[in-house]
Amino acid sequence: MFKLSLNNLNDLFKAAAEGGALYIPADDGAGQARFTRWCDGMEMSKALKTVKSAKEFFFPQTESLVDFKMKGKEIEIIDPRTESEDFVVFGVRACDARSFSILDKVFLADPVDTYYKSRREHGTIVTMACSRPEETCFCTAFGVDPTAPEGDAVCYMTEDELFIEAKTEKGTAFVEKVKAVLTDGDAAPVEAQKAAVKEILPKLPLANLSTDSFGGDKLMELFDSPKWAELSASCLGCGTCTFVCPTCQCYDIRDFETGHGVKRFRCWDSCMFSDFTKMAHGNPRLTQLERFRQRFMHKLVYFPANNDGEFGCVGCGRCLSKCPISMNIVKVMKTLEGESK
Amino acid sequence: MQVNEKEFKPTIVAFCCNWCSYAGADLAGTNRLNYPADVKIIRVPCSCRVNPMFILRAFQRGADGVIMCGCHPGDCHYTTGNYYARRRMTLLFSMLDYLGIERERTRVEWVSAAEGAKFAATMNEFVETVTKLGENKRLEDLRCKEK
Amino acid sequence: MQRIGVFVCWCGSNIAATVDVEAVSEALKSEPGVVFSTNYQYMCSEAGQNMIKDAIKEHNLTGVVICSCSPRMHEATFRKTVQGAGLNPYMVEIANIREQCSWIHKDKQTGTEKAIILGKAAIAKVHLNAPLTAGESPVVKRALVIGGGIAGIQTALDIAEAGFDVDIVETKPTIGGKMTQIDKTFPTLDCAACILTPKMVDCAQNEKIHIYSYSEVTAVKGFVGNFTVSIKKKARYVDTTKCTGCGVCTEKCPVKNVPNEFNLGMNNRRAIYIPFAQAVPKVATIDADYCNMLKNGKCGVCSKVCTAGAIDYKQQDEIIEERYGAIVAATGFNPIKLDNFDEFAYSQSKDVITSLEFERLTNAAGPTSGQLLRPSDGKHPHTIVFVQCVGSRDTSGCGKPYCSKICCMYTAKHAMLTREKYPDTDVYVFYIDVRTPGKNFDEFYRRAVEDYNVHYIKGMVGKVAPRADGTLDVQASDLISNEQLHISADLVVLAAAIEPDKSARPLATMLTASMDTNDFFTEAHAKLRPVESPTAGVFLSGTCQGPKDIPETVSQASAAAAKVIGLLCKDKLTCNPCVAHSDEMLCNGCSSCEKVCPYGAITYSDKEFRMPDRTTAIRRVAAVNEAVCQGCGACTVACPSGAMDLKGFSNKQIMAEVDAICK
Amino acid sequence: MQGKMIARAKELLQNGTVNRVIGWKAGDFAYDITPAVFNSAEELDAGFVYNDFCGANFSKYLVKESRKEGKILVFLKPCDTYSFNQLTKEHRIIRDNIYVVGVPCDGKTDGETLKLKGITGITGIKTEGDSFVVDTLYGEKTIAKADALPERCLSCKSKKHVAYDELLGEDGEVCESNRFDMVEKLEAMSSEERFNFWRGELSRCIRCNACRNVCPACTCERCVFDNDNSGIAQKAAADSFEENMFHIIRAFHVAGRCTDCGECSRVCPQNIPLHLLNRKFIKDINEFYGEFQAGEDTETRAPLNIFDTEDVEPSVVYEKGGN
Repeated sequence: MFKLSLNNLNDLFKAAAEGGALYIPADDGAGQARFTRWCDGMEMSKALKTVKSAKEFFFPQTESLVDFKMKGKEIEIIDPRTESEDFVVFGVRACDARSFSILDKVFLADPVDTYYKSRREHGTIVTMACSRPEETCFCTAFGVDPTAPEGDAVCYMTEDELFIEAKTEKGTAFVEKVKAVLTDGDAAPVEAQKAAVKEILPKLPLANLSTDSFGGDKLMELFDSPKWAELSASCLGCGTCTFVCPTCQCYDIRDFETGHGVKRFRCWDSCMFSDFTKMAHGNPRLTQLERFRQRFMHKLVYFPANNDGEFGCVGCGRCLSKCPISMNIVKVMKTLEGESK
Repeated sequence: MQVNEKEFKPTIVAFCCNWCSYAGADLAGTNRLNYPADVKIIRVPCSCRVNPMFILRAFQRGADGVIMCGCHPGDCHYTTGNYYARRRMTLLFSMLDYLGIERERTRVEWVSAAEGAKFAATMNEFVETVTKLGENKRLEDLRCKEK
Repeated sequence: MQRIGVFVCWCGSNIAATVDVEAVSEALKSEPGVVFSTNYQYMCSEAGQNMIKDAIKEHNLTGVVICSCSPRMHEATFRKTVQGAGLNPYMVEIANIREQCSWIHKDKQTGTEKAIILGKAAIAKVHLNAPLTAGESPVVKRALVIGGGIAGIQTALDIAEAGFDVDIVETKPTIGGKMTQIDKTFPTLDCAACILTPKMVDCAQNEKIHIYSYSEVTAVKGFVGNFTVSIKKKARYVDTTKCTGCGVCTEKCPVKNVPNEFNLGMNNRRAIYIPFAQAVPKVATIDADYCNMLKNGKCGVCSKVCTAGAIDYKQQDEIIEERYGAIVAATGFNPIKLDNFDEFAYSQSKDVITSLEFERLTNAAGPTSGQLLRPSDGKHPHTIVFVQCVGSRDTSGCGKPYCSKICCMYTAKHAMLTREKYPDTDVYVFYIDVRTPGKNFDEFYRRAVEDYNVHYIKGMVGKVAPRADGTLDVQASDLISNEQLHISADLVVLAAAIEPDKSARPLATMLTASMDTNDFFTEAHAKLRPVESPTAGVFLSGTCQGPKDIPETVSQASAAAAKVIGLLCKDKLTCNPCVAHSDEMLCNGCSSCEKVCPYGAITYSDKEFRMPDRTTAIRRVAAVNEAVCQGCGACTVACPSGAMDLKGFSNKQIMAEVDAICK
Repeated sequence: MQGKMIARAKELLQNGTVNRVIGWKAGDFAYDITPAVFNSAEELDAGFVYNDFCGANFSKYLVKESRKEGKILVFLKPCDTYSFNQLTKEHRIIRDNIYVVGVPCDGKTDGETLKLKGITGITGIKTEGDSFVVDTLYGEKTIAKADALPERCLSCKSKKHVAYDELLGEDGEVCESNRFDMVEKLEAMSSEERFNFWRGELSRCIRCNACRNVCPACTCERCVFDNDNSGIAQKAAADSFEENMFHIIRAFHVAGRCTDCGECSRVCPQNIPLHLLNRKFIKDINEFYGEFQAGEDTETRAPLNIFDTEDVEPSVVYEKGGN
């Protein structure tokens, strides 16, 4: 375990940004935080969470897949990928850190998504343990420990000091790289902080949220529940929940005609959208009820069914804060609780 | 025109209504009145056919200036079309200005079938204005600019 | 994917001198979809057209791009050409490389580059062209004329003359209109009744003409060639088929104090009346507001004296529906009310009258049997002041901004006739300008000044003040001598501005014909289509379109009739296929398109739909009547969902052109 | 007010005037209130709330709800009634199937606004006079209501109900509002400053479509941006141009129809002040074509569906002051 004074945070960032990109949560000018490429002097946001999760580093909202260039009637096919630079994402919370393992299960399973894989290989994740959880947090329900996040290296922030500990090879390399600004640290303050946060966790309003009623084996009972109707009744069909979600991984592949050719790109899509997975006849899920159900069934039933019981939610609470009509996975879980028993 | 080869040549789209302005442009041709080749005309039945999305589309695809020409107010072939067009374009152009897009990149001009000279003069002036502004950067789509 | 042929025209040297036609046809050959590309000296020549036809057959072309002169010049020609080769005529697009390229650029490289881009835009568009078929709609061979004044009469007579049925709807009990109230007509001074009455009789006797007098149009549905019109026949309590017009009832009726509108209230008539001797139809009408029998059931004199048994107190308003191929608006005018012109003391003194009242005072059938007498005391006036432009050319908001056009001439007529009949009178005319363009008009006015010594004074009357001795103190300024004048007048005649009849505005709404800010009907084109309204099948006759004198009204009436005849001669109308089209699945039913349509071509209805979620829903959706739509495209932009699009100029076609140009 | 509303809703259900009620349903926290349809007195008792967090505008839900069997009771705040009228005017809702009860409003806040004021970890909220007393995981915080209100309520345009079948409580008046202040401030900037301002704002857009999907003026059967056949369909803002395009076209499509209810800015997860686009159109319309408030009634023609022959020329944009 190493440490540095928070006064010297800029030095740490400077060292970390050497020869690559460093992203930290910074204020976005509208009172919220987003991961921003660090430049000298940029301060880290005090916000618990960024609006968008850290998934975009590996699964960006839009990504060029292939270019077709046309000259008259000739077509040339071009792979737009260039050699990626190494990058570090700093300050990822435990919930987002867990989301990467969920995304890995999708994108790194056979057939491997080479675009995603390449980004994963080039990225180092430095996580940050939580010290001030909020009312919308329920990561513990999905087995995430906010005081001990996963990641290549883990940071803990106390009043005036930052502690850092490498967890993987990449993490060790990161710590090596910034070692010049660090001093040896003692685990005691970290443990004290962990204990303090653990005191708070049971007091969170959603601390008792249970996943017992959900899982891969609960398919038909949940699917057929009459309660989906009232749950989905006021859903606007927007993609806010999907786009702020660290685990949603659906995308659409589209062609954009540039006038000189075609750029084929993929972009985030949302199962809440009426034009999602459109086929010749339209969206196979005809009503908002079906689309709404899909999103939650995927996270709570289908995903665990295909991934050894792992749920497709990490309890970050972004959808709770951001849903325009305040409908969210917690309300769904509470309403459906017991439906499968 | 003393245009040097390397000088910036803008792309200008002119939407012209079939009955007045397009005929005015034809008259400019008949009278051999010069205006820069940067101007390309798209024929529409009436100025009220011009949808704001056509104008944005032009900027997206690389236009540096867009001008809409119609019959003079009161002379519309369809009686009222240009009145609606006038409101739409006033509001749209005001909005583009508000978003920080240079206001000189957009223009509306009423050109009658008899005003070949006005058509040519307008185009000369507009091309000059847009040339001074340079390339459209604020409302561009980089994907369309990659050659 | 279309198979497109490109044909580049040299137009002799007109194009070829500044555009390398060979390079253009070569460059366009490699555009996607182009399977054939060539150039030729004159594409519009027979040889050129044959070249196109042959290529269509040989290469199975589905679309054709011609790089040539303006489409305004030869689009129709080339449409016919491709049609001759079995292609839909709307699969042709023209790239204008002459007027908009070769003629305005001197440098060959510049011209060639631009011509290629214009060609690419046309190719991009033709890729998205779809075959269009012009629809046809049948024509009902009957015309409706709304308004039975001289304009309506002349239009009806001309249409009937051509052999078509025509109906006249007139709100008054008789046709004839304002002209019946006029005494003599300028500049020839022939008697209005003498020239009008025969035409009224012709109308009544012509078997092709049907007159709905004392009737109003209450609803208009349909479109050019096929209007359905509801006409309300107001109850006149007299069976017109029985009434002989003998007039006994109008003499025996005990209610004698009804202001006679024919004489502008300057004398009275009975509660049952025939407006004037030459009325057509010459039948009596009971004025329900005054008739004792209708008001309280006590009287019945007319019924007793009517030997024909024509009186029917139980008669009701009746609404009939009739179908027409064409409608002519001939709703005419009225002098404006003078409420806003207190300074002329019109409401305070009986001796301040309007010009139309003056007409009645000098008319042999008028309240004074043609004697010019002061309304207040019945004495002969010795000093008469005419005031022109009362409410005309008035930008203050009290009157009308336009020139009423006829006042200068009729005032000259009144002044001249007064001086001729009563040489002992002094006649003054106050004017802003005297406007006498027209055949023999200025000569007429000069006669009034020079031969009849009418005192024309350039200036405005500021005030007319009634004096205790019964004379009127006319205070005015003479702008030429720059003097303030006081004239002691016995009679003041106001040339009140004219305005469209009040019935025109609601009628315009029913017809979806547009009006200007003064409530005059607007014409389809101010110069080139002056007797057509922008709404197809609706025509304009007389002063409902703008102030006019009688000769002008009659010429316009005949012109409108000619247009109607031209329409009714056709069995079917071919519609412009480049019209708006609504995608019902996208339509929100919001009515935006309907509001901006200048032709009333869009209607809404509730229809049952199978929705994407497999439910059935009733939705309000727009439909375009292709026979009425003229293809302006206003609706396409008003529609936020993109449900409205224009055939031949679709959103995607125009955007494809934009894309090609901006590449 | 909440009690009165529940009582009245029960009466109207009981006497058969309506067969269901659209209202606000309590959530897990004080602020996460969800629009919901209540079918019975029991359901009302169980979850119906009306408090300072009931910001959602229900008028758009009526597009679907008014097409269902029976009559629905809807509670509308003053600004919601403008949207309601606008939808009635555009035939998007079936007025006869709706029973409108107007309810007063002193401004509505939401959890996100409180968080922006630095209050996090909210576990409960009490109203005490003009203040909120917020219980948080990290202690009690007090904030004046006026400070906790979002911009749309601070510049409230009207407390008057322009459509209702009955009113609960007193009706208010159209307010003197300073809602165009920010638009004016932007107008006074240089073109480049404005460009930078908007680029900064719109670059945060994630194209979640929340603004569009919540907007009572955006009720298209299918939006042009979702319609692959429209030629301008987009899914994600793949280029900064598409961010601009989406918001310009959306604002243009609602120009003259937007009632300035402010829902777009309320729901934007990225806090983009989208209402400033709509307000620009409103302000321009007022200045160019005379004062116009969309939704004030159900008859007046929308400013873009009408014209005056003496309208200003588009060159007014170049002639006006500022840069």
